[in-house]
Amino acid sequence: MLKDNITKALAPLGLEQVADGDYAKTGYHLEVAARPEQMPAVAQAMLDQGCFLESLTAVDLRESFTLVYHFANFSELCRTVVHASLPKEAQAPTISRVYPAADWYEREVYDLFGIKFAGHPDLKRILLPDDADFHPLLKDFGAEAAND
Amino acid sequence: MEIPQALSDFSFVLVYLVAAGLFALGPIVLAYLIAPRSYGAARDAIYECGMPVIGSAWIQVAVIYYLFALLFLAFDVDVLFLFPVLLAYGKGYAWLDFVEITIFIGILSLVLVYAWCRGVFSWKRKQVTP
Amino acid sequence: MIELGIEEKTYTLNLGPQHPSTHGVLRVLLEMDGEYITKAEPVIGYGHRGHEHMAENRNYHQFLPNMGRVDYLHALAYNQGYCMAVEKLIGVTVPERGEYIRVILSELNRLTSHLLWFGAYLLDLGAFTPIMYCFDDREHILDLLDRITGSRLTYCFYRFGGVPQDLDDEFITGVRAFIKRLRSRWPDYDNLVTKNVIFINRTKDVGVISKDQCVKYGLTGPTLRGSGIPYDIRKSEPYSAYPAFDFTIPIGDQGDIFDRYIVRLQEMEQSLRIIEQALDKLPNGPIMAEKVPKRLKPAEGEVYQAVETARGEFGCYIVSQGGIKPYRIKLRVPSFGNLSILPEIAVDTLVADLVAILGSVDVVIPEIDR
Amino acid sequence: METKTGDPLIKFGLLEEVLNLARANSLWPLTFGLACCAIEMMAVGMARFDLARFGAEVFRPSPRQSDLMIVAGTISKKMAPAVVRLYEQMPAPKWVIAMGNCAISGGPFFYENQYAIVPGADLIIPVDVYIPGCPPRPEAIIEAILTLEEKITKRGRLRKFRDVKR
Repeated sequence: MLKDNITKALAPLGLEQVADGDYAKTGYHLEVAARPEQMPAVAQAMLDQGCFLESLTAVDLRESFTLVYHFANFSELCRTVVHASLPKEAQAPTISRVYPAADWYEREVYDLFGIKFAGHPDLKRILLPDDADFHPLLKDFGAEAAND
Repeated sequence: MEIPQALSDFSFVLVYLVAAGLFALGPIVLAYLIAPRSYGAARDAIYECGMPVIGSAWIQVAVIYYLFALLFLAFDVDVLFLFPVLLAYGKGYAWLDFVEITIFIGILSLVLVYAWCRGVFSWKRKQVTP
Repeated sequence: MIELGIEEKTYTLNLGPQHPSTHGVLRVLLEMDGEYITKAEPVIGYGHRGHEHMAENRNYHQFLPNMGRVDYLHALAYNQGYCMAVEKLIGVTVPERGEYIRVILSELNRLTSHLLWFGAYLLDLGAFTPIMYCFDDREHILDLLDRITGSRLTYCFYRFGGVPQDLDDEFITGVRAFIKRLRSRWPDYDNLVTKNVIFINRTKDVGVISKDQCVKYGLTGPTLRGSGIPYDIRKSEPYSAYPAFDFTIPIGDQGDIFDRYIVRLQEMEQSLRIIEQALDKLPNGPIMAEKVPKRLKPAEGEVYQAVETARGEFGCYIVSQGGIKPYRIKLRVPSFGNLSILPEIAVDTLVADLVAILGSVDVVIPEIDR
Repeated sequence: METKTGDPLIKFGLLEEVLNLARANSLWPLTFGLACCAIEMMAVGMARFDLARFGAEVFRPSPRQSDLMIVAGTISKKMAPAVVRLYEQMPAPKWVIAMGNCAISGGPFFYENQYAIVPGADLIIPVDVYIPGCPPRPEAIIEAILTLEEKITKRGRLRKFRDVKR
């Protein structure tokens, strides 16, 4: 089963948590928590298992970011999500060496959140005009109407 | 002063030239007079999909495009020779003229055949790397 | 003074935002040596409207119309993906008839998307007649969908918990008549295009995508299936009422433009089969779940729901922190990944082939730029 | 937004009227689809709604050969300079139809701290006819072309249809 192979492949990396996901509620088969520095290794392990990078995004939790990586597989249904929490001013290592698809995803995360990716071949804005000086998806960008 | 016969034929050529000149310049002048003006910073800039042009087009390009120009030139001159044939065609035996014309064009199209065999027209495409 | 003998010989051209072959406002910055492309860099963002920023200060109901405007060619699949993601969050199950109606309407919408791609793509290759054929068929579907959903393009029809309006008999007979009519048109499409020698020469062995490139670039949809990987969310991660129907996943073998074209044509036939079976087995019963709270306040947590759209896998990733507004919504759109492979396969091709490759990847620009 | 076309050197009343009649009945739109409205603009050019009946079915890709710009979709801030440039590169006489809510006022994408779009085409180029709708139906686009013709020729072509007593 692909899920067991992935857990076996991720075991030696010493990740914080590799747990089974509740597919019915969240759509994940495997939930992994890791540190951003381990991401290239995790990406390489996933690529060896034949998984592809479904999406890469970030969530601004006001005091820190969470980088969210989704991996899925063409042949067998197993969606792995990797959460990597990142302090506000820190840089995350790029995984575009392993997955060229990440090149654009990381540029988009930099464009919308301002998170810099160390080692990225050409980190510049992808969606906003080049002379834009703000990052729109940060929580303190627009006066988010807080009247819940 | 009576115009000698030989020269009067040239008067037709003169009329023809003037008419061609008018026919060509007429719309330009007319448009300049009756068309409304359009102002704008980028009006005279080169149109390239709405973006300012990057670099210039005056660069060295592969020689193969020069060959295409030569091939066009060969056939352009070829058509030039067909004009006089137009007047003299079909006076005598039509078949004789037809054969002569096909020989004439056949020889000139050998340029094309030669270029084709030498592969001027085959655009090499990216090799399929499975 | 024109400097002769300039050192760099590449010519930079903007296949810019306003160009008939970019299907919208995509700009491809081309560096060319004569007719051959040495570097192609897509510049996107000209259609960026900030859907994800809007999602953060709208409650769940207010974000529904946005879903019809991300990928307006297959809007109902985006409605379905978003609604199913929120239903997972709040734990609501859609009754069976509601699921069947959703599948029928989504498949009809997939047909309109593929038909439009067929016409626009051949218009890029210079054929003017096919677009007339397929828009004629497309108008038939739009009339049918217009009867039920009320709009022609940017649908906002699905609700959390089901479908607000039921199908009536006139719609069902209309769909059956349409299926018969479209099936009689396949020979026209084949004779007009598939057997056309110019089309074959322009698409055979051009823009080949290999299998490991697909994995590296995360391609999904017909662009992926053209390279021979049968990954279709309706089959590999069955959702809604799709397990109840039997249909096949057409795949190509070489991964060139012609295979992607054939895959999309056969997919249209499979969609017809699905609609037919869904109409035959349409159960009666409620179309809307009973207790769907008016003001949604889902519990904390996150959900990722993948749905198969005409261009590939749309993933709706919602992070909720208990408020009535989603904390973060990420829309994983297929064309973003599908387009990111362009720089790699466009090198050393002719400009005319790049236009053919761009058309075969079937991108919708406001979906890429979100 | 001041219009950017000046008067011609020679202006006869009758001549202008004849020219306007000719211009109105052969508007060449620029293929300028920005977003969802582009699909409805294509649909109006096709066989069923058939813009050709009103002489406007020749969609020219280059602004140099077109005299009508249909802004069909959302103008993002990154796209705005290109829109202005295309408008300026069109030869006079030229007209602009703002199609869809996004081109009129930003439509569904305009709210208080919007950062990405220009709320309305008339902020950057002079607009002649507005078509509300999201997207407007093809019939609305045909009515816009007829309204524009009325504006150009100052004759009631459309009014005949409107005042018919049903």
